[in-house]
Formats: sequence, C-alpha cells, structure tokens
Amino acid sequence: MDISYILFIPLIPLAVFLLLGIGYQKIKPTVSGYIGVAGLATSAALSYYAAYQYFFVSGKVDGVYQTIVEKTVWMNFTDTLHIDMGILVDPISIMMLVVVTTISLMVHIYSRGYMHGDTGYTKFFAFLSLFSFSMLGLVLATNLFQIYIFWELVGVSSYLLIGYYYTKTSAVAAAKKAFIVTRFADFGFLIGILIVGYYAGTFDFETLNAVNPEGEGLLLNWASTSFMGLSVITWGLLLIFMGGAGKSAMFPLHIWLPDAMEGPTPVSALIHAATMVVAGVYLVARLFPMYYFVEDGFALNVVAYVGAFSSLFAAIIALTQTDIKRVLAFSTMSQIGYMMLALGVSSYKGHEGVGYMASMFHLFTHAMFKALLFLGAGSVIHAVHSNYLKDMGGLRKYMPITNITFLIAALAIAGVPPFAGFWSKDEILVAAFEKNQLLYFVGLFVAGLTAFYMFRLYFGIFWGKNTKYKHEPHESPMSMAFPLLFLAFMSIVAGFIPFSEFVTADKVAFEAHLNLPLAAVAVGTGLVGIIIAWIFYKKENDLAERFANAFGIFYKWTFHKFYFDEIYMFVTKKIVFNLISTPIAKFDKKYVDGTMEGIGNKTVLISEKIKGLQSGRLQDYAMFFVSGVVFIALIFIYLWTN
Amino acid sequence: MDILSLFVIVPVLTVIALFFSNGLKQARIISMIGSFIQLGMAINLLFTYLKERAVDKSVMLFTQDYVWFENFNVHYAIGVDGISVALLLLTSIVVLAGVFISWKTDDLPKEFFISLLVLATGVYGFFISIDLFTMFVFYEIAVIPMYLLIGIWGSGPKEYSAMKLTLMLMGASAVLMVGVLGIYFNSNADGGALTFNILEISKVHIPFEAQKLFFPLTFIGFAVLGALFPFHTWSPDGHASAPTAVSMLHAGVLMKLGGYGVFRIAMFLLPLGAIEWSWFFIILSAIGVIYGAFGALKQTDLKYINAYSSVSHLGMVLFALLMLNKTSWNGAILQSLSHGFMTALFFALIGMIYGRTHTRDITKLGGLLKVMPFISVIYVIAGLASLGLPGFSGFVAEMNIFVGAFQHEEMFYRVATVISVSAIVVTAVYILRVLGIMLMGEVKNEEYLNLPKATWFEITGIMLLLIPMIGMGVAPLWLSDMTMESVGPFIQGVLNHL
Amino acid sequence: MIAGISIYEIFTLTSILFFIGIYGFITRKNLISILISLELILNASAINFVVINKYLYPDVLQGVFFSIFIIAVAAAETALAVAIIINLYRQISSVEVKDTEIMKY
Amino acid sequence: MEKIVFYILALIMIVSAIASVSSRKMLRSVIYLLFVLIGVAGIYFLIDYNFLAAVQLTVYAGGIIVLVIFSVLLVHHIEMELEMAQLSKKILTGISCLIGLGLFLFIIYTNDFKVVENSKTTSVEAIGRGLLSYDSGGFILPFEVISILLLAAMIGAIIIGKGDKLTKNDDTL
Repeated sequence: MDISYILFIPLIPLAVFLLLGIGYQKIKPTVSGYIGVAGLATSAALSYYAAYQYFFVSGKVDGVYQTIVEKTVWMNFTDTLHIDMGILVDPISIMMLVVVTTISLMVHIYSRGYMHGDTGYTKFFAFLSLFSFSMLGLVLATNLFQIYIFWELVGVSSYLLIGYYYTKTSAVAAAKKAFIVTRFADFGFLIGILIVGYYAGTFDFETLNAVNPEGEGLLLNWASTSFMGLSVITWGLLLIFMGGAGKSAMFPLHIWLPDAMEGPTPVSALIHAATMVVAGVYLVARLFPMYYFVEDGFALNVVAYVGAFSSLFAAIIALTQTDIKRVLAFSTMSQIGYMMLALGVSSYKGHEGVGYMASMFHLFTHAMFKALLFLGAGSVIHAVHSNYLKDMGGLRKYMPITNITFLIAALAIAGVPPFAGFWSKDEILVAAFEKNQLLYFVGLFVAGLTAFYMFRLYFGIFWGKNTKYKHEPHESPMSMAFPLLFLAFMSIVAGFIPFSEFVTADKVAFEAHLNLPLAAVAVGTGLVGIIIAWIFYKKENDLAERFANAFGIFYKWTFHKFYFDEIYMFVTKKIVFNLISTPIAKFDKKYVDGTMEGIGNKTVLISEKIKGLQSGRLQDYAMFFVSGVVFIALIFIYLWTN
Repeated sequence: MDILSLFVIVPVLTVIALFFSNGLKQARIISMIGSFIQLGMAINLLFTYLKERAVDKSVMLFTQDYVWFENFNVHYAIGVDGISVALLLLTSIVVLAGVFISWKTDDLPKEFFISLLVLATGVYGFFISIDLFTMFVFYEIAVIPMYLLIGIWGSGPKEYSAMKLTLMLMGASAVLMVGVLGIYFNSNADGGALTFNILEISKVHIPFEAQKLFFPLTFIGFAVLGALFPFHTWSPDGHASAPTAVSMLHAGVLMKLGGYGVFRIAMFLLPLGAIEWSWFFIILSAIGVIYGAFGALKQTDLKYINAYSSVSHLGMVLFALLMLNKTSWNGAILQSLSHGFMTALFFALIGMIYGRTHTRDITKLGGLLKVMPFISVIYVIAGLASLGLPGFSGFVAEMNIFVGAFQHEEMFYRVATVISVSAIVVTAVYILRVLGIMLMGEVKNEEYLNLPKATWFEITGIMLLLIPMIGMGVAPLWLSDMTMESVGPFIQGVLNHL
Repeated sequence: MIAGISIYEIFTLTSILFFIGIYGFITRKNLISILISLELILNASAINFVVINKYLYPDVLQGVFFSIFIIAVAAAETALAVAIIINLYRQISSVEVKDTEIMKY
Repeated sequence: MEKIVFYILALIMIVSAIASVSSRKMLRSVIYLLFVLIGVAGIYFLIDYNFLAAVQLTVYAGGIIVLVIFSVLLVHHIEMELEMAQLSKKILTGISCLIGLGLFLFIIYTNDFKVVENSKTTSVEAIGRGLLSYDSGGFILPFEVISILLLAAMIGAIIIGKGDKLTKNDDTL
C-alpha cells in the first residue's frame, strides 16, 4: 500500500499555517477563512481516502491489520538511538486522522461564523492550522521522540489559542497555566522516553511494541533492570503516562483544563474536547502492548485507576459548576477518564481486548458529540454573550437548531440508545465488568452522574426560567449551524460503526456483542439521571437549591473543585516563588555576588592600606629602610652563625 | 593565503579601514561590508570543509603552522574541524546582526565599531587556533574590548559592570594561564620537546597527578566565561549595562568561548583530570542549570532575565561536556550554537523594545503585542525557542544533552540529569511569565500606542538570527552529523584513557 | 692612635652617633632638623673612615681623602638643601615635613 | 691623658647629639650640632690628623653651621617650639635604632680587627700630594669630580634659591 500521500495530510495545514502566518498583514480575513477551510477539507478528504484504502482495500493481510511505516532519520544520537520523522499507519492512527480532520474541518467552518469580525481572524486560522498540523503529526508519529516533538507543538498551539484573547488577563493566565502544567507532565514524559529509550535501545513503536507470534509477550526484554521493586521499563511507562495524564487532564494534573475554557469556543471544541486532550489516551493505546505485557500490566492498572478516579472526580465537580463551558470541560475530563479506564481493563488478545476497542470507540464517538456540545454551547454563548447558566433559560424558542443538536449530543453522552455514546459506553462497561467489578460500578455511577449534569445543563439552557434578554437571541448563521447538524448526524450514526472490525488491540478483527443485561442497567442508570435532572431543572423551582443546601459542605467543596486550584496556587505562588525563587534571587545577590564583590572590595581595602605605606614622607621610607635593613641583617646573622 | 588566516585578517583590515572612516554612515557601511565578507567566508568555509572532510579524515583540516616565538616553541598554528566551522558561522552571523542592530549608534560610532570588530577578531582567532598560546592570546584580545564597549557605550552603572566583568574574566584568565602553563610544562612527559600544540599534546600521556592538579584550573578558567555557578555574577550585571550589540556578541559568541575552551583544552588534553573531577563540576553545573532558571523567575529586568537564562542554558553546556560521551558532547556543541542564535536574538529584541519604550522593567510594559506586533511576535518565537520547543534549535541541542547524559547508569548521573531536565519546566515558567506580563494584557502606557515600527536594518538583523535557529531546529541532521563526526576523535581521546 | 683607646671604643662612639642621627632623621618633623640629623650620620661615618685608616692601614691616606670628600659633599648638600628649604618656605610658608607630602601625588 | 680626653669628648658628643635631635628649639638644636662637630674635630686632633680637623672646623663648624643658622633664622621665630613626633613613633624608632645599634656593636665586637700599632703623623703636604697624584692610589680624578660637584651645587643652590624670581620675571614680561 502506497502511503506517501498520507504525508500531505499534516503538511497541508502546515503550508496553510505558513502562508497565513507570513502573509498575516496582507491576506484579507474572508480569504484566510477560505484558505483555512480549503486546506483542512483537502486533508480531510485525503484522510477519508486513506481510511477507505486501509480498512477496506489493502490494510489487511491474513486477517491482521498491517502496520506500515515510512520514515527518515531526522537526528542521530548514538549508533542505535536516533530520532526519525515519518508516518506510521495502523488502525488507530487512521482512525485518529479521521477524527482530527473531521472535527478540525467542522471547527474551521464553524469559526468562520463564530469569529466573524474579530481583529485577529487570520491569526486565528493560522493557529488552528498549526494545531491541526501538530495533532496530525502526533497521530502519525513513528516513535516516542517524534510523538514528543509533536506533543510539544500541540501544547504550544494550545497555548497560543487559549491565549488568543491576549488582552484579557484571565486568558493569558489560563494559557500560561495550561502550558506549564502540561509542561510539567512532559517533564515526566521526557524522562520516561529517556528511560525507555536507554533500556530498550530504541524509540521506535514497532520495536517497542513487537509481540511474539503467539501474542503472549513482548520481544523486548523488559525485566533486565529494576529500580525500587519495579522494572525500569515500568517506571518509564508510568512517567510516559504522566505525560499523557497531563495532556489528557487526568487527576491531579487536570487543573489547567477548566481554565483553558478562556479560549474561543471553537478552540475548546477542537482542542480541549475532541483531539488534543485525548492525546494521552492515544499515547497509552499506541504503547498498549508495552503497557499490557511489561510487569503484568502494572502500569496499565495505574492507568485504569487514575482514569476511574478522574472520571468520578470530574463528574462530581461537573454537577455544581455554573459556567457551561466548565461543565463541559469537566465532562470531557470525566469521559477521558472513562477511556483511560477502558484501556486499563483491556487485555491484548481477541475478544479480551474489548476494552481497548471500546476506548478507541468511545474516543471516536466522544469526539463527535463533545465537539457538538461545545459548538452548541458556543452558539449559545454567541447569542447570549455570557457563559453562565444564570443568564440563560428558555432558549429553545429562539434557537431551534442548536436546541435539537444539543439534545442529541446530550442524549449521546448520557448513553441513551441508539445514539453513539450508548454503544461505546456499553462496551467500556462490559470490559470493566469482565475485568474488575469495582471499576465497573464506578463507571456505572459516573454514567448516571453524566446523564444528570448533562441534562441539568440542557434544561438550564433551553428550558427552565424565561430570562429577559437585552438583545433578542437569534439562531446562528449557516456557517455555524452546518457543523452542528453534521456532528449531530455523526452522533447518531457513529455508534453503528462496527468498531471491533477495525480497531483492536492485536489488530485482528473480532465480533462484539451487545451485552443486554449490562446495557439495560447502564441505560437505566442514565435514565434515572435524566429524570432527576428533569425534576430539578425542567421548570424553574428551588428543589435543586434545597438539595444543594442539604449537602452543605460537600456541595461547597465540589463547587470549589475540591480547592485544587487553591492548592496549586499555594504550591506555585507560595512555595516556588516565595520559598525557592525569592531566596535564590536574594542568595544570588547577597552571597554569590556578595562574595565576588567582597573579594573586589577587600582588594580595594587592602590596596588602600598598602597605599598608606607609600605616603610620600621621606621619614617613613627611612623608617622602613632602617627596620628592613636591621631585620635582614638579623636574619643573615642568624643564618651565618648557625 | 590560507582561508583560515583570512578570518583574522579581514576583521583587522576592516578595523584599519575604520580608522580612516568618518562619521556614523561610513563606519557602519565599512563594518557591514567587512562582516558580510566574513559571513561569506564562513559559508564558503562550511562548504569547502564538507567537501574536504569527505576525503580527509584527519582531526583538523586546513592546518597551517608558523613559528612565532622560537624559544618557547610557540606557533601560530591554525586548523578547523566541524565544531569550529559551525562556531565560526555562528560568530559571523551574530557579528553581522550586531552591526545591523547598532545601525544607529550615535555616540562615537567609529570607536564603537572598531571595538566590536576587535572583539570579533579575538573570537575568530580563538576558534581557529590549535596552539594553546595563540588561543590564549586571542582569548585576551576578545575579552579586553568588552571593557571599553560596556564602560563607554553602556547604560546604568556601566563602569561598575564593566569593571566587574573584566576583573572576573581576567581573574579567570589568570587561573587559566596557570593551567595552560601546567599543560605546557608537562607536554614533554613522553620525551620530546615542550609544545603548545593541542594536537601534539593530546598524544602525550600527561601524568595523572599533573592532570588532577591542572584540570580544575583550566576548567574553571574557561568555565567562568561560560557562567559556571558560582562564578556567574558578572554576567547579569554585565549584560544589563552593555549596549545591545555587545550583549548579543557577548552572550551569543563570547560566552561560547568558555564551553569551547573546556571542550578543546580541559577535556581533550586532560582527560584523566576530567574523569577525576567530573562529579564535582557536574554538581556545580547542575546547580547552575536549575539555579539560573529559578533566578530568572523572580527578575523584572528583561536583561537580567535573559542573563540568568543564559546561566541556565550554558550550565547545560558544561553539564553536557562533563558527561563525557559523544552524544552529550555533541549536544553541548549544538547547545552552544543554539544558545548563540537564541540569546543574540533575545538581546536584539530587548534592545529594540528598550529603544522604543525606554524601560526594561517588564512590570511597566504590557500589551506590546498590540503596539509592536512584529517585534513581539519574534519575541514570542524566541521565547518558545528558549523553552526548548521542537522546531527550534534549542530542542535539538537539549535532547542530545539529555539522551547523552542518560547513558550513564549510576544513580548520581541519573539524579543530576533529572535535575537538569526539570529545568525545562522552570524555563517554561519564566519565559511564559515574561510573555504574559510584557506582551499580553492591556497596553499599560498610553505613550506606547504610537511607537515606531521595526526598521529594515532591525528586521534584517533579526532574520539573520532567526533563520539559522529555525533551520537548525527543523533539519538538524546535517549540522548534527558534522559536529558529531568532529566530536568523535575528541571523545575517543578521552575514552582511551578510561 | 689614641693612647689607651682601642678601635672598639671609637666604633662604639660612632655607632651611637650614627643611630642618634637616624633616630633624629626619622622622628624630627622639620626639614632643617632632618638636615642636622643627616650631618650627624655623615660625621659618624667620616670618623669611621679616618679611624680605620689610622688604626688598620696607617701607611695610606685613603680614609682621610674620603673624609675630605665627605665634608665637601656635605657642604654642597647642605648648601642645596638650604636653598631648597628657603625656596619651599617662600612657596608654602612652612618647612614642616607634613606640609610637603604633596609630592607623592 | 688622651684616654680621659677621648672619654670627655665622647660624652660631650653623645650628649650634644641626643640634645640636638630632641631639642624643641631649632636654634639650640643647631648649636648642639656645633658641639658635636667640634667634638669630631677633637677626635681628628687626637688621632693626629690635624689638617682634617682644621677642615672639619672651618668647613663644618664655620661654614655649614653658619649656613644652617641663617636658614633657621630666615624661616623660624627664635622662640618657636618644634612639633614633636608621636610617642609611639619615637619608641618604635628608638627600639629599632637600639636593635640596629646592638647589631652594629655585636658585629664590631665579634670581629677581630688587625690593628697596626703606630704613631705616624701625616703632613699637609702628603695629603696635598696624595690628592693631586696621578699615580696609583692618587686621587686626582675624584678631586676634580668633587670640584665640579661643588660648582654644580653652588650654581644649583643659586638657581633654586632664586628660581622663583626668575620664572616670575618671565611672567611679568
């Protein structure tokens, strides 16, 4: 299979970025919008073609999906270690190509309407293209270092886009926070790469993930060296997961994600819902054989528990937030936790790998409906000019399309059949049930919570009280409505894609069955959530408030996101700045510099003293002369007489 | 005429021509032409070198040797390898950019450019010589004009800073001189005559006791110039007071002499000493890396921030050199180059910002993205490069260093490496802090709304630095291979002693 | 030869004179006093020349000649010194040592 | 007899010398110096160098002392008391001088001088011949040098003494 054309999928957005970036002053806003959309559309078309070719024409050999790699050396470290640049085609990368280009295209189209009239229109599209390039490069990476490179680029695009409204202090702070928190995670990632690279002797995914023909273990000798009771490779994987957790906003590195909502809404939809934040999931999936086989999946267990906890944690916080984008942000975090959980409970072979499949499936469907939710929220915000639930209500009359599409997305995420979320979530729960019942119940509980907070949001925006608006809210223009409709369509049909035919852990297709009892329980939980939300929020009443008061301190803690921001603030401001940086600055001035200055000053002082001897008084000289002569004479006599 | 000596002769001729020039216009044109020729020569040298290297595998190419002082066997011996070629290229670019940035030097322009080019002469000479004594002479030639440049054309407490800088560097040279003489007087350890020639000394087995004694002297002598903790304090004050072009040249080129000297002399000639002492200096340089980064976190003066960041980045160079393996050494060379371009770019931009707003205090600036978009965007790019973003040179260099440093299995090296790697986080914090406060947010001062746009010479200067930086970051292979190949014989010399 | 007086006694005398001269030279604060101390030193050494000539080498006259020269030089020196002192006095109205330190700059 | 004279002379010289360097009156100091110089002349008489003693008396006591007295009178009030050095400095110098003296005496007394017993008297003629002799051991060259030195000193003294006026003349012209 010739895959060289896949190279153009990331390169076209790069070209668009360069064109828009260099011609920033000269290109008219409308033109730049078209250029951006056209570029992404080409990329998307190529991705679809590639997907078709790979899945249906030439990807499969003897029932196994092939991993096709083309690469070239980018930089040499040692004889064995080098960074390659190239493209790696396998089921998950193709799937991610489709997801990224689709969502990105939709967001591009949407942004033409949403950002209309903004001064930095061209800049916005340039950044979007830069992001698309980096994300596609990340997806296609052939080795750990390449993924790290694009990982960083994705991070910086995210930084630029969050800080897009750079005159707003909160946006700048949020951008900075996002970058630094993920950078901190990347520090772990990098160390992990170094460890794995050193002990495995390569960065290549192919070699790292190579499994023996029976599918029972890695070819890589991972048990050679151990450190504190675990194999060093396990440590490496845990550190790599730290990187993934940072980017995917897993607990406790999640704090940047809610703040990142300061960016324009299309950006939130693209980066902080559908694509970049799932990079962590993708990374674990990419190294799945390693995670699974090294040390009997110790690292994978960590992934599962972190995922489950984050999922629960975020879902609880999402219950109480009033900023609609933040609710969605926590929902994203929760759903990504779900994907991590699914990966964590997965096995490698055949049907046992259902978790892996489910995770990727959920990634796919989640991208569709979460992007839709964000774009819908953007549409609402565009109309109401506020992010807060208290400023909304009864919007269904003004914005029918947004209303319907938002409802579809909400149903999808709540796991109501036949919408997309139902199918993928069901597979996750099945996988969890088979492997670890505790995680299953956590997942189930989160599903209920998800349904509740999502419909709280839905009813709060489109039903509930009839707010008086200063300006009559109106439906969004077609450029914004079209992506909504398209994604709504996808949210409905995506669930019917037989994912287990395409994306599996061992790359061999298997039959996935709907586990009816489990599905019924899950749907039941979801419906309970929706009904409670219905009671609480359908009509304006004080039930919810009374309920909240009943929980008292717990509600308060949740509302303040368990004070995690405050803890981080404390660590950075108080500890890093006041306890490390300031003392270092003082130390530098006072002691290090002081020592050097002291040497200088002492020299001057001594020379002042010595200068005093050179007084110009003849008598002093005579005094020294006589004493000197006498002294020397004494010495000589002493020496001669002995 | 051999093509290497031209590197010294051309700046000298330019200086002579400058003596006869009159006024700013002539002076800058002459300097520009001189620097342009220099850049052309450096590029030419690069290609000639690559062609020659394909056939000639000796350590140094284009070697020339003239006796200078018969009595002490001092030669004017020159030669280059891939590392010097790369550094010569860096120097010529930074010098030319520096000339462009100082396009509007009103105060004593002729003398300014003369000093600048004398400095450049010293640096060029240092990079091409392979004779310890000649090297030392050029080193001093490079350091001395610094005093005048800061003392006369500087700002703020310039006399103090110039004095501090010169004294500390001179102190270091004194230590270095002892080290160099120590090497010289041990160069007959295997019989044969005393010599200053690096290549000849490298074949001699200098006794272990002598190496142990002279390595720290030589190392510290050079490392002070490379801002080794705790001898870095001249750098913040010096940079803060120096005029823009001088900061550029100093941080961009002169400070590289430190790392280069450590590499070429201390490590290469005294390998046993290096092995013996590396643990101690690794601790110092790792402290320097993290300390510089934290130090930059709290500063509010742009130049101070950048100076501390240089301490951190150059600490990385020394750290890499001390790791004693091929990858990390290559990383050290690349980091030198990368930091040269990056920091020169930073200082150029700071100079432009200062020239327009008349303050370097970031708390007084704000929203500059709005009022000077070009400069601000480049500043963002430089900042991102500085925090090691892929696609820029810094990433390439740092990754080489980290991968190289990770080749040691002992706990000590691992911990030191992790500490150094953690600097990338702190770097991100201080860079983003500056970007956030200075470039973003609302415009704090009404007067800034009508600032002049970047002029052509400023843009040229910036582009000269930006393009190699990106070029190195996007396609590092050819450069990395060139330096890697040249590092080979040197590391082999060290490893042979292990 | 002084009957009954050995060379040691004469040397003791001249040494004492010499060091009294040095003492005066260092401690006095007036240029003329310094000049006086200088004369003491010169005379002490002149006596030594003569005495050594007489006691050890009575056949030659070198010591005597040297003494004569010393006297001559002392005279010349004193004349010059006095001229300088007077000139100095004209300029700064003082012949104190502490007022003439400005030479060191 | 000569012995007693010597001791008296030595006593006078030492006492006068000490008085000369410690007196607070300038003029007295000069007069004490005169006593010392006369004492030196006495020593010369004692060891039979009459010519030398005469020169000492005329040049030193007669010439130099007068010169010094004149200069003292020109620059000082008679009653003016001299400023004295600090006590610490005096003590320090005194100690240093005493050590030096001890050193001298130690060396002198440990050295064995080969004294030649004699009672020659030297005539003025011998001195004159010696000074003007061209032969070996002749002192004609130093003699000439000294005369030039004296001349130079004389001119120098005049120039220095009058220098101020000479330059001033230039200015006023």
